[in-house]
Amino acid sequence: MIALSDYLILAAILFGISVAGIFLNRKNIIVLLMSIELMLLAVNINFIAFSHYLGDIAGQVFVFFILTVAAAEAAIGLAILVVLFRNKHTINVEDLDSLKG
Amino acid sequence: MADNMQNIYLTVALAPLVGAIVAGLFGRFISRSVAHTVTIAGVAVSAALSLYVFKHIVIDGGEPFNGAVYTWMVSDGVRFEVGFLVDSLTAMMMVVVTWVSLMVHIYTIGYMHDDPGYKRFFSYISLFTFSMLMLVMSNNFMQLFFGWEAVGLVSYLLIGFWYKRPTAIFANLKAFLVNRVGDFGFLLGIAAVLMYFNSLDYADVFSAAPMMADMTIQVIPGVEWSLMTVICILLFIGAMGKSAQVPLHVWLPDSMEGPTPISALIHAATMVTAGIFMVARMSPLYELSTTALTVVLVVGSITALFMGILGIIQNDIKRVVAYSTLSQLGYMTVALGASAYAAGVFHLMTHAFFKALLFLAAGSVIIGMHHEQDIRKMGGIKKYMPITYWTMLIGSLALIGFPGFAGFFSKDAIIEAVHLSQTPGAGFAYFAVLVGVFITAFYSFRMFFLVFHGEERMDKHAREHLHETPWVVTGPLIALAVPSVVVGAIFIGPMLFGDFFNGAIFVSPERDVLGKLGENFHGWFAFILHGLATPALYLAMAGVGAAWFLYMKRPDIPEMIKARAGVVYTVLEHKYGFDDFNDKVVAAGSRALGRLLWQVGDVKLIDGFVVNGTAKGVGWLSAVIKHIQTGFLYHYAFAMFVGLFALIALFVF
Amino acid sequence: MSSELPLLSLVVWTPIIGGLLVLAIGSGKHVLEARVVALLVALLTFAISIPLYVQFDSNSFQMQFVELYPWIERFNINYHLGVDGISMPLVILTTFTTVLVILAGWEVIQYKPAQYMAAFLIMEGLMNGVFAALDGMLFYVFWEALLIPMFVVIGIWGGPRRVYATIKFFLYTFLGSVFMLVSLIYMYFQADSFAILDFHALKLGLTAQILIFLAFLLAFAVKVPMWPVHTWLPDAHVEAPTGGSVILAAIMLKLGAYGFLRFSLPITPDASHELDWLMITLSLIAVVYIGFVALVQKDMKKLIAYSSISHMGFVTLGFFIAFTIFENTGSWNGAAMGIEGAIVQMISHGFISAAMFLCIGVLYDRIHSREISAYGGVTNTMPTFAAFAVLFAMANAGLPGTSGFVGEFMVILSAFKANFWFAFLAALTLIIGAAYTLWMVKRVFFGEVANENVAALKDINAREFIILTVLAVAVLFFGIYPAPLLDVMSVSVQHLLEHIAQSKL
Amino acid sequence: MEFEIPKMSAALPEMFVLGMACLILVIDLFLTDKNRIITYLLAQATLVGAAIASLGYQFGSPEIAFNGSFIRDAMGDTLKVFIYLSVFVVFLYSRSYLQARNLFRGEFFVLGLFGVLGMMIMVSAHSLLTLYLGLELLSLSMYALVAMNRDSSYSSEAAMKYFVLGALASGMLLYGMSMLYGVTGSLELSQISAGVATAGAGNMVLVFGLVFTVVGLAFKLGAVPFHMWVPDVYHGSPTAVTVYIGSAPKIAAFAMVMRLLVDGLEGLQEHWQGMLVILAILSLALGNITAIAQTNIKRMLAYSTIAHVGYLLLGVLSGSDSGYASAMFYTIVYALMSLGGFGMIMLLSRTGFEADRLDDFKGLNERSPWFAFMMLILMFSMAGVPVFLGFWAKLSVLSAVVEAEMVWLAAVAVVFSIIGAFYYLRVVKLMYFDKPEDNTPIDSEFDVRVMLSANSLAILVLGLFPGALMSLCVNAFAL
Amino acid sequence: MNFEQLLFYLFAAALLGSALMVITLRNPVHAALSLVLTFFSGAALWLLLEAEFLAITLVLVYVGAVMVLFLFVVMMLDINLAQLREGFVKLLPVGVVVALLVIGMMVYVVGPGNFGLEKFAEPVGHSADYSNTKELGRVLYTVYVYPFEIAAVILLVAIIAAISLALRKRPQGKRQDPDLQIAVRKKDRLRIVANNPKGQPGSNAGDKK
Repeated sequence: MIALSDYLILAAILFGISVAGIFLNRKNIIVLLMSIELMLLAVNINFIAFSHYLGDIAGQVFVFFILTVAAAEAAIGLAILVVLFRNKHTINVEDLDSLKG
Repeated sequence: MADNMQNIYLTVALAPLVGAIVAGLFGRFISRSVAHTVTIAGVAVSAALSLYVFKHIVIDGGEPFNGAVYTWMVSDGVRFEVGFLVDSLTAMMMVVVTWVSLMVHIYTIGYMHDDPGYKRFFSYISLFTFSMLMLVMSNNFMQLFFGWEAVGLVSYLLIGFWYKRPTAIFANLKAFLVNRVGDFGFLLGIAAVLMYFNSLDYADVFSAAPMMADMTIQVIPGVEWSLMTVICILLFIGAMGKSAQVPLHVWLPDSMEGPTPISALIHAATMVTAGIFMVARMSPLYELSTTALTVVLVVGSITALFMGILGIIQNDIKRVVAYSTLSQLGYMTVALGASAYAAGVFHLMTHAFFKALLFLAAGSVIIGMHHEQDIRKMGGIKKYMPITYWTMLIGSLALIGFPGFAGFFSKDAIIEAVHLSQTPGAGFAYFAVLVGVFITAFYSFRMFFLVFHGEERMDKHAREHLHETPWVVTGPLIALAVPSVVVGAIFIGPMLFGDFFNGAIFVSPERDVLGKLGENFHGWFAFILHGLATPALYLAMAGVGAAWFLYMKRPDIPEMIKARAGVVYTVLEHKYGFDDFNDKVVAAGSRALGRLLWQVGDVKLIDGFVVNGTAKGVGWLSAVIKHIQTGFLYHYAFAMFVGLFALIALFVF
Repeated sequence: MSSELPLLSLVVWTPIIGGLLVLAIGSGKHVLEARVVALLVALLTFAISIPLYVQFDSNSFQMQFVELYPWIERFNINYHLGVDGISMPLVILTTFTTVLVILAGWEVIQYKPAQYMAAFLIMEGLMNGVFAALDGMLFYVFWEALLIPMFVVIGIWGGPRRVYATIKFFLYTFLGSVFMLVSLIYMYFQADSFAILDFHALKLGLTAQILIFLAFLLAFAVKVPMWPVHTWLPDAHVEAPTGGSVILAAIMLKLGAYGFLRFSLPITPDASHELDWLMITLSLIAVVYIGFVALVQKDMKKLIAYSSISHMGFVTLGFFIAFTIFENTGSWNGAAMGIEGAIVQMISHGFISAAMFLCIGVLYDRIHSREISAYGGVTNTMPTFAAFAVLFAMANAGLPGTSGFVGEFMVILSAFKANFWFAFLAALTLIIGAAYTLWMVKRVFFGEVANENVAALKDINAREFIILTVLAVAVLFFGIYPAPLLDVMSVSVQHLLEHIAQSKL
Repeated sequence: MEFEIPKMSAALPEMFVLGMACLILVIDLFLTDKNRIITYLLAQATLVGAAIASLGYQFGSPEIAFNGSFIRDAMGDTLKVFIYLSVFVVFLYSRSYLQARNLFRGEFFVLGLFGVLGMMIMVSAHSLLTLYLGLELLSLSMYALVAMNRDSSYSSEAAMKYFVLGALASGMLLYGMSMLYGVTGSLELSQISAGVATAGAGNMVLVFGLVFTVVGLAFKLGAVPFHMWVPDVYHGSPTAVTVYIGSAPKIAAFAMVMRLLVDGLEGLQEHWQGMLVILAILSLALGNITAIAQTNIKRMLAYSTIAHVGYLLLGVLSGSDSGYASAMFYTIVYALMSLGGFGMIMLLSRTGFEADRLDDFKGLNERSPWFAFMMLILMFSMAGVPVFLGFWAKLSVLSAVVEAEMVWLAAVAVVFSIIGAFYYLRVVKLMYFDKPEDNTPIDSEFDVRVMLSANSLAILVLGLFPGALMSLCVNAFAL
Repeated sequence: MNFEQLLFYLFAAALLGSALMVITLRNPVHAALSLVLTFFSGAALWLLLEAEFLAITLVLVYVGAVMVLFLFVVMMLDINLAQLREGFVKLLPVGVVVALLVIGMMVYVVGPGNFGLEKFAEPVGHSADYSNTKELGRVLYTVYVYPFEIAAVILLVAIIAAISLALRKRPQGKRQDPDLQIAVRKKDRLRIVANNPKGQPGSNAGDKK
């Protein structure tokens, strides 16, 4: 028997990994974007698990929209990345420091 | 009749004010002669009416007047009024003030003839006359204080009349501030009166005073002081300032920086006697406190003796007279302390005439010498200025108490009264006034001989221009010389032993020294004869003789003494160190304290540390916090996680 | 008695609208027109304020000339104006002083004169608003809005360190008043109204009272200013143009003192009682400490600024000795004299400080220095001016016969009832005040002509003469006959005392 | 099938804006740069039309449509109108600014309108799902707008930061939503509210979800410590975009806070109140203090925004209708002031000159007394000095806090407002007391001048008569 | 351990392992491929939860589209891989601590205490003829029609944004312009040159001297 908590713990660990990814990665923005995708995956697992255990379809609907939005986000994120790269010729996170203070 | 009299009193007070305003505010539109005419006219009106009042009150025995002119304000149920109390004491003071003032006005025409501030000067002295009249005619403490300060103001203006002279403007500031110290006590005294009597009216206060005699207050917690003692001493502090009693005497010698008529009017005849007048006026209060009387007595005797001693070493003709004034004020104060108020006031009156005479005569000498005041550069002036010589001699004899002259009666009465007084400190006071007689005679005639007799020490140029002064100067001298001779004999009977001050001065029976003295009084001539048997006369003669011997016969001896008595001489030279103390400790100390409070308290602590410190602190904090915004994405993300953790930690667990 | 016209609204809004008009006129080249209009507006406002005195019923402690219209209904805030015997003289003082300030800046201000005049007119309206407001929030609005024109005036027309001074001024006073805002809001929820008179009737516990009192204290103490929150004043005064200094000293400082009377005492009588030792201590420190500080100033304006602080110490002393009097004597007898004396001192200080600053302004306009050492022997070249200056200096030193005496006299008399030492320390000002004032007079006016600048001085012109004469007359009039002033306030003060004698606990 | 035809009319404004945005998108394709002005005019017309649609619709009690996804109530309508107004002003200010920088493109207006749509959806959201989608619609539009100036490395850096952090915040918000869903079993706010009541306020998971939700909200508002994007994005964006970000989205964010915390989670008030207290104090402190050290006025205003958010939160956290009304009032007032402030920067800027340094304001009173005065009004209003509108906003939130018996919090808030006053004053100081660095005449377009003057004067006039606007906000919560 | 549990732990392990690889691998291409694996594992888990449609969508949309986009960008941008992972080891401990902290907190809340089997029993599985897709589809176009429209707008915005940001008109680039192609006229293209060897002037309109 798989408990709901198992899924939630799994999602939690995944969330933690994505947090570590965001924090650890100081060089590559793309990995940052990927970490965010991981975070969304964790959320999605939550929703689907809840949906399953509650017997309510709404959670799955939410996941459906999250996937849609995530795709759109990815598109815009990458577009910005491209623009950034054209301007600064780098996607190194540490080089994104001209705005500060 | 009362209405009519009130108008007269108002006229007496206001006539000089009108003169002052005309000469002062409209001075630029009128000529010199108009200025002096107007002011003299004003004072003359006052003088004439004063005589009428004197006649009305004293001679005709009219009812004393006590009424308000207008209500100054009403606060908290207390009426503050401007009004007059005219009784025999006031009437006498009015006559003295207005007549001396009138003389000085006339004299000024000559003395200030060449001065650019001619009109201003007339304005000031008329204003002074007004203020002084307001002071003496007052029927309440507030107005008394009003006049008190007003005469101080005019004194300030007149001492600094020659405002270009550094010494003059130093002296006037000093005079004002020292007087303010006195006023400080005086004001507290008034406050105490108001607190306990809930009125500032003399009549109310005096009638309620006996009921307050046993009341005590705690000025310092746990220590009970008699209320009357506190009030009287506080008021006397005011008198010490105005009447130049030790240690608030320091301003008077310096005030000689003012023009000589002022020295005569303000710093000899009238203003400085305000303190004496005030204590006499407050006799119903002082009589309730033996302690206060002792203080008065001791302070007066110290002043009388030690200020006289300083007169010996002065070389400035006016300063000699000034120290003699100090000393004589001491005599008056001693009289007050001995409860012989009438004697004090009597001496006040005689002193007003002869001291004004002395000052004006000294002024005459100064005019003749073209504003040279050092007696070491004079000598043998007698033949050049005979009128001045004779009037000065009359003044000096009156001063030293030569029998028959005005000063003799008043001074002897004081000495006798002190002799009889049982007030603690009277023994010391008696010693002081007796020694004072010798000293007075010594320095007076030292000056007299050095100025008028002996070899002519002035330079050739001065000698060529030396001649008698014009009539406007000598006239007042003669006019003042007459009362300096006769006034004592005339008034000693009624003033000291009669009912002249009936009701105006209160003396409790057990302290009534004059009453005791009066038992042996048999007219003025008998008083002279009695005087011949007292040590005072012989001390005075000894003083004259010593002066003659040391300065005419053997001028080398004073030099020798000067060389030998180094320490004593130095002490005298420094006037016992009062000035040094004031300059170096009080004034410099205040400035140092001010600088400390300013630079350390305000600038460093409050402004530097708290205010700007906070501003700087915030600025610094801002600059530091600014660096939290590193620009690095992962720091931003980190901040979010930290926030998340913190919220979870705080609210979930 | 009330007039048909909304007099209070008129004294508030006439100058504000007039100021805007001046601003509009003066934006082009019509500088003279702007000046004339400014003067006319100021005179008109003064004229409008006269009926306030004439029609005032001094036998009533009620608010008079009341206007009441709803303003912000959500918070029950009303446009509520009215004056009693305490505030009415201050309104007239304001309208009077503004006329002088406009005149004083007539030809002296060459840089953007229309803006200058407009700022002062607007300030006048706002100050009248503060004195007339009977709604707490309306009061606060006027109170705070005042900061803006003053900030601008000091900052634009001020001296070399004007920026420091004006920002210090603004932040200091802002700091003070925001806490007042919080307590006003707090009381609003207790009383369900912002009406000051409702606040007066509000029952409050002791802790609440003390906190409210402290909040108000900060606001008012900064404005008065009391030691130790006074350090903005010397800076502001020194840097402000003459008119700014005059308004600051003559009126702005009174706002704080007025606040104590209108808010602190009646709203929190028990806290006032509880903390009167603090107030008295601070007041006495102001009198003595600041007096010594004034003694060593080298800058004339700073000296007078410190002297203002010292004199305002008398005002706060007069307010807060009432409770000690009651404790010592068992009756409130004498307390009214303290409060009345303090109010008289406020008015009188308005005239005297205005006059002193105008005198310094006269010198500054000619030599452009405020250093005492830059002068000496001014009497030689400016005798008429020197006469005025000495008169005002004497008034500043509290000489009887001038208005400066009356208030100090009354406060000292009253303080004596409370405690001998209060009176003793307060009376020290007789000596210290005379010392710093006259020492300055000596160094500036007396002596030989100090330098060729002084030698080249011209005596005052007709405009300056008129200004100084008007002030001199005022100073002397109230010194010789203060009764008219006391008559209008005595009933109101008595009522105030009766009110604070009732504990709210 | 229990399907019912949704009541479309309630969502008429949204449909109108969507339709117009699409239409403009198409029309813009056929326009050359010369007559691009048509896009601008159409966009403005859309906003006006939406306002008419919003104002013209009469309804009694709140209407819920689209199976619980959508709500139309007084608060929503009021906020929407102010969103239209703000964006209208933004477009007006931006036109010449964009033209001068060769950025006058259709996308700006189209994305702007889509952003408006996103805000409208947020304002009218009645389920977690619509709320999230509205938020994302707004966010995506803004990411794109920030990066709009493709040749600026500042812009793209700002966009990147905004994007990454925004996505992160979305992730957190979603995680929170998933928890709320897990406990209450619904996405609809009213059912969540009921679910919270059933589960009880002590439910640990609910609070856990609440924390994540609050973090998401705090990010959107820019509350410390989730504020880090604000200064960089404000600074890096073209000023036209900054003014967009700085005004209307704050209104939407406020609506989102209201929907989530009040409509959905009012049962957890005891918990979120504490969280908001912390966020508010931190925002007040950091915003005000850090603003002092800024030399760039856009950055300074960004920090000032953070501080203002602190005040806004004070209103919300007081947890009463009057508190919400105060917060709403504050938000609207802030949006107006922010529009004016950034508008002034655009007014002073010209080709090749951004006027975004504080020093660029030096001596403005010499150059243009009128606009210096306008800026003075704005600055004093932001500082909260009477009689300007900003004061009443502060008064409202402070009174809400005092009413909630947190006087100490009000005291803390006013202390920071003193620090805040300092940097606003500094702007006034620069304008009035310093000499100008350059004396180039201000050559902005007529409409911008008029609008800016109107904007500032509104702050003055509404400050004199704030009653109407206040009661508007109160009425929004009256039902 | 039954089969379902086996599958769960298997895929869970794959999910976490590949997720770890995403954040640790040096090469972004490898990381992207690891992410693909993560999504696959996730999809498998979703199947266990009877969310078939979403599982398929995840694979199709994410693996098929989004990850390809990622890879495309990674390849397109000329990134210097060598310097991209510097300093990673140094930061690792901090990262691990942060991650463990997050995980610890979350696990405490979402662990068996709140969401164990006692609280949430495993629901009975749906019958075989249950169509998750149909169920979703039914609500998507009815109950959730409003969000659905919004999602459409979001995608539109994404398109606009992506185009307006990434599309760049190069002035020197060569491209077709259909408008111009259609609008072309004969005389633009064709010039009739009169062959006049005598060289009579004026007969040649397009002649440039």
